[in-house]
Amino acid sequence: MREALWVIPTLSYLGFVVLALYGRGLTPSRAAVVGVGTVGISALLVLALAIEFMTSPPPGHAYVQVLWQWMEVEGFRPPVSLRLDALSVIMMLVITGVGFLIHLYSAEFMRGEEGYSRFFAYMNLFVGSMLVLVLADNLLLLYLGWEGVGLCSYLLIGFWYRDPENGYAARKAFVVTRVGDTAFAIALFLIFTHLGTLDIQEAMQQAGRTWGADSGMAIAAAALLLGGAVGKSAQLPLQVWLPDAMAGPTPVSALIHAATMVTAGVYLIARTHVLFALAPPVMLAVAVIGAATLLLAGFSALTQWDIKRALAYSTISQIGYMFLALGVGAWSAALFHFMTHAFFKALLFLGAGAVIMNLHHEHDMGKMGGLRTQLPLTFWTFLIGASSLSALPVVTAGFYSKDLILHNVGTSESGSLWLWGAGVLGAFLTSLYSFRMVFLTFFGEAKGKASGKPGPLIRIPLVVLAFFSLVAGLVEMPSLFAYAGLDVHLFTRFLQTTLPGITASPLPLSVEIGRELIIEALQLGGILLAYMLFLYKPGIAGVVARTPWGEALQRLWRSGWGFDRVYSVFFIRPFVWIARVNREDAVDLPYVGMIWAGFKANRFLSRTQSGKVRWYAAGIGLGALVLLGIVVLL
Amino acid sequence: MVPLEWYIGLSTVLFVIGVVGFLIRRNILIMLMSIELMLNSVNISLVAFSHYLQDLRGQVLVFFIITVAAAEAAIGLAILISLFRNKEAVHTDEMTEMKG
Amino acid sequence: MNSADFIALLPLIVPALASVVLLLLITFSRSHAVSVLFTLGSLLLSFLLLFVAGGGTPRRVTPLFIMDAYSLFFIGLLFIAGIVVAVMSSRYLGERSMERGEYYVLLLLATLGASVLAAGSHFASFFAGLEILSVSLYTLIAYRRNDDRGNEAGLKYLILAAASSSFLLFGMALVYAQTGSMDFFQLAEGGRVPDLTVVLSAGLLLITVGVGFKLAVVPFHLWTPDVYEGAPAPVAAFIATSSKGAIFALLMRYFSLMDLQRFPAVWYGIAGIAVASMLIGNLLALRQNNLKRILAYSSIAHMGYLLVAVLAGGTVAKTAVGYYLAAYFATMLGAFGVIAFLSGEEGDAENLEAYRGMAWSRPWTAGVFVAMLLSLAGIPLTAGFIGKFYVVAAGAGAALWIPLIVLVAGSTIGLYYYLRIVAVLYGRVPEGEGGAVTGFPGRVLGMTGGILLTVLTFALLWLGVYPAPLIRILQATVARLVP
Amino acid sequence: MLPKIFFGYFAVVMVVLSLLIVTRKNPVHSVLWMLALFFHIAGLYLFLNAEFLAAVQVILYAGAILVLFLFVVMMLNLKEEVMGERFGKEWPVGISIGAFILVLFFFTINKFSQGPTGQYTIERIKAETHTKAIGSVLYTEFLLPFEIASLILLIAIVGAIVLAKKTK
Repeated sequence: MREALWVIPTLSYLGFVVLALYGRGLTPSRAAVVGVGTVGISALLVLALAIEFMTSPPPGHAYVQVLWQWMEVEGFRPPVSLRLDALSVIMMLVITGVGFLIHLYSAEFMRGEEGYSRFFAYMNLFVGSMLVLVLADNLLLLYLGWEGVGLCSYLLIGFWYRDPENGYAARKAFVVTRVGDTAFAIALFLIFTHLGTLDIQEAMQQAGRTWGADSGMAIAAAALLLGGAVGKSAQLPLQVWLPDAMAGPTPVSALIHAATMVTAGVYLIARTHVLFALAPPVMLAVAVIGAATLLLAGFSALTQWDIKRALAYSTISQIGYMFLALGVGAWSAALFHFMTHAFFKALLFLGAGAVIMNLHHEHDMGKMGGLRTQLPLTFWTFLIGASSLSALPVVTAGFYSKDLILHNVGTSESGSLWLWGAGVLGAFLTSLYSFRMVFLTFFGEAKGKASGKPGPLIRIPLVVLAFFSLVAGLVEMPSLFAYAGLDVHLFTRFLQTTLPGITASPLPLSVEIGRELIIEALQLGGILLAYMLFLYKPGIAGVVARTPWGEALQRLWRSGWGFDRVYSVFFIRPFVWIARVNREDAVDLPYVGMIWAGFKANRFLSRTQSGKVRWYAAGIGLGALVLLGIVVLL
Repeated sequence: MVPLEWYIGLSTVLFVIGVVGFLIRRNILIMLMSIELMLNSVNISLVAFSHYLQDLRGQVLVFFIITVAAAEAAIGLAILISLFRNKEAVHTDEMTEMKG
Repeated sequence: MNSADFIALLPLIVPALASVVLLLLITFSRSHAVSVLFTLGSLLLSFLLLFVAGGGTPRRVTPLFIMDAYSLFFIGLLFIAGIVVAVMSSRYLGERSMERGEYYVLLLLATLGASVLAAGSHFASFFAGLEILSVSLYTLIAYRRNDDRGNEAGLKYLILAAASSSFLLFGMALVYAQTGSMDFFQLAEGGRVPDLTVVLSAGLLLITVGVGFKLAVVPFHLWTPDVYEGAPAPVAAFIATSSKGAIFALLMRYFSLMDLQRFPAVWYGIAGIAVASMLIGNLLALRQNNLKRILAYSSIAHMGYLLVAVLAGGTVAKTAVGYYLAAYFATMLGAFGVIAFLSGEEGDAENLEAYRGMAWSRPWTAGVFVAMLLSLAGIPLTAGFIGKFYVVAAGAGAALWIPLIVLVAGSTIGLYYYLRIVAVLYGRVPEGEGGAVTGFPGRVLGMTGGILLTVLTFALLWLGVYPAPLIRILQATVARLVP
Repeated sequence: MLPKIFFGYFAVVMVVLSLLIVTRKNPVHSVLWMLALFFHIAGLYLFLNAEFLAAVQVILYAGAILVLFLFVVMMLNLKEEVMGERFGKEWPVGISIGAFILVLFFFTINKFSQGPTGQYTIERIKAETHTKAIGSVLYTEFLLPFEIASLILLIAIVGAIVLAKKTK
């Protein structure tokens, strides 16, 4: 069964090839069958593999499938090999499982759009590349998948390419993540030149031996990798692209910009955790970046009116939690939150998509309201998603994962009370903005009329995801529950073979209970405050917002803390200014000059092709002359 | 005995005359003849080398060169006839249908 | 010659015999199908006989031929190219009213000539192989004899090839006079006397003139676009691949025997040729609108890239040359294959504008073409990339920085015109009445075309993604060339 | 001394004849001068003890190839040719290339030294007769290229017929 590992990404690529070549000739339903079917079969295969992996794990809890040696030139021999271990099993389960549900959803959601088969071709390409990314056993192949998902993200954000705005958004995403990718590429060169290998496991061992803990090289390499992760996962300071990326179709936002691709940075750090563990300053940076991002994005999410932008900021914030966990060495906790987040955030996006679709492409939450009765199924599932996002205790999956992160941050040796405090404040913000969305969209008076009801292909994914958003957390219980006899740690145990556990100092029971109570109080308080502000007495929010301070803050938060403006002032405008001043000279000139020279040379050389035999013969004569000249002169 | 260098000199002069004729004449027939001239100059040097090296392989090569010269002449003239039939041209200047 | 020699030579004897038999056959039956099948059969048989002949250790059959793993590899490559060209031609000729049987006789003999070059180890076999190849090509190029361009191309090729082989012969004569030998192995011995380098270098460089003409490297390249344009598309494919590949195999053997490093004048001469070819070949193609001419210019540049490996020398360079040639063969045959199968009675499908928007009307054909172009440009995951990578690795190993910089610059220029073709393929078709007819609406690839191009494309991708088997073969054959 | 005078005569006449060949306006004249040149070359071969090659030169070159040329010259309409310009516009370029090549050749040949000698001394060739000696080399060591040469002639026949045939 394990031998079929290579089939999983191949299937998606196959779907891409078929759709790209013959997509135009296929009817929409056939295109959908190809697009959804390949991912569906992949998902089943992954499930079978995962079950096999859990019941009879391979020796060493990892299985490496070397497909072939790509090339072999003097010491440089990158193999094309896939690695199946606990980490990649979790990643694959989420990618193909959630991916399949979103594909299913898209089959109905995108119906009637121009470029239906093109959409599925890109989506399949994305799934294939994402699978390569998580399965890759060496950094070169990982980089290939990394760039592949970046390309798909670009193509899909700009899917409705007729509107130039979407094109700009796509380009912004591409350029900003490129900054991170460059850091990643430099990291690859660094690792290859200093460690002599690109094989991940080997490089990790080598790093420990050659560089040692806290050495300059390890810090540099880890920092560069972090740069790549920050770009891809939209963390400070490269988070600005993700809200604009919502220009793409909603299933794209759900799959790429919430559930899978944006968490590639988390995966990368988890995969290279040995290297990060060697560089404590970088670890601290990861934690601080995570904490700062989760707070800033939380505030921004609070003030958004576009439902998708609000969700985007929430995504940034939740990935911030994952970074926070990584930063304190709680690798499994980050992965756990990644999994639950994939379920409830995909659910929220898909729910938002259903709302938007039935309201004639209305994104503004100010113009929604009262949809609770019109779209009951969407409402209930969205409510479940929002509850899970706000980590409603015990019954939602989000509770378990967020609780694990906060617990680890509070107890880890590299954690601190400050970080813990940031996380707790973030939890308060999370429930506040989550239920703001719920109340604005589904409660209050109806401002628009929903047209029709979502079909079965939309409803099934919503229900399934809602189910997982509730129960997926049960595999890992908080340590407090152990006192109640519920000592369930399936998730961390499973990952233990790949990711080491956290070194933590246990807290007294009273402190633990106290902290737990604070968290729960703040979370429930957030929901209550949302109820007060946005449903019970909407006037209060308005009054607060109209004070000069409130207005300024609101403007700051809504614009994502003005990062775009800052970048515009500090990077883009100077750049444009330099470009304008420099329009005719300096750096550009050699390039323009080269092109000009190329064309001139072409025009001149074309004249040598006069078609005249005598002239051609003169070329031979001249050549002989020059060659003999070399002999005589040397 | 005549020094071998003299033969090389003669052969070189004939070869260069052939090259010059090839480079300046417009008539394809004469260009073909210039090629024959170049080949013959090579033959002279090969026979002379063969003689002075007391080795017959140079002369065998001459034998092949003559064969090839005959074959090239035959095909060249056949193409020329075909071309003449289509275009009434024996000048290279008229063969510039293709260029650029 | 004994029976073992005879068996070793069988792969060369079979095509020679087959050409004569085919000539007799067409006096009885002028059926096109019979000629094609006979040609394919004999080439296939010869190919299979390589495995019989390859059983033993390197064997010299008279001083003229050496049948070792190196020559067997290249002969195999040439036979495959011959088969592909024959398949292409069968469709191409089938649609035109002209003599067909003779074409295959000439094709068989041209392939034989190329194979003789690959196995040659003596000036006599060098010259004989070269000429049997050239003389067949004269006729094949001018085969469309009612077409002015065909005649013109044939005559241009003949006149210039004959002149350049005079230079070659003069060079051989000088080397012979200096060393008293024509055998490559004895030459390598005789050439070790230090005082002889001046005249020997002159001789070697005059040989390079003749070889350079066949390889179409600057400044002996001027004929290339005209001949490619005037020749039938399958013949152009043959010139671009077999003719050049065979010469290259011989060149590599000859220069590694002579040890190029000992002749600085020759080394610098070839370096100059390589650099000039890489630059000028690519520059010439920049604004060209005739596909056959673009491919001609591109082939000039590719020969320049290959010469960099020759300059480097050594085991890696030999592997590089073998790999590059295999990749280049598959790519060029595929590109010309597309042109050949899209060509009709009215002329070859060489006008770039006629391809506009073909990706929308016939995605598969356009896809094949794009794959070929990407491989020519050396984009990763195609065979062309690995080939170029190997050449660069060989060059870097020998610290040839200037040629390598030019190689990179040339590849960058190359990217422009290859991608320009891709852009045309994916371009918007002009609409309305006034729009030109594009995408060859009436033409179909047919079974043969479809299968052939599919196989070539897969070979290309296979070599690009999974090059290890071929590299292993090369390390067991080409790289073991002595010394 | 006598051989040198003999060689001097041949050399001068051959150079003059070749100059005539490449400069005559009427191709028929060029062909005829070439005929004279080939006879002189044959004479030089005799002088170098290569009787068989001398005979081949006369029979094949003079007898076959030149007749073919003459035949084609006669077949084509040459009135226009006699009237037209005989050299291309760029003739000085061609002559300078030639001149430079000649100079470089002489520089090169200056460094010439003869290679090791083989086993066919003049006495041995005389004893065996040239025809027999060359035959024994041709049919042993060079048997395979000899066969190939025959194939080249076959190609020439096929090619010439295919190309020069009138279209039906």
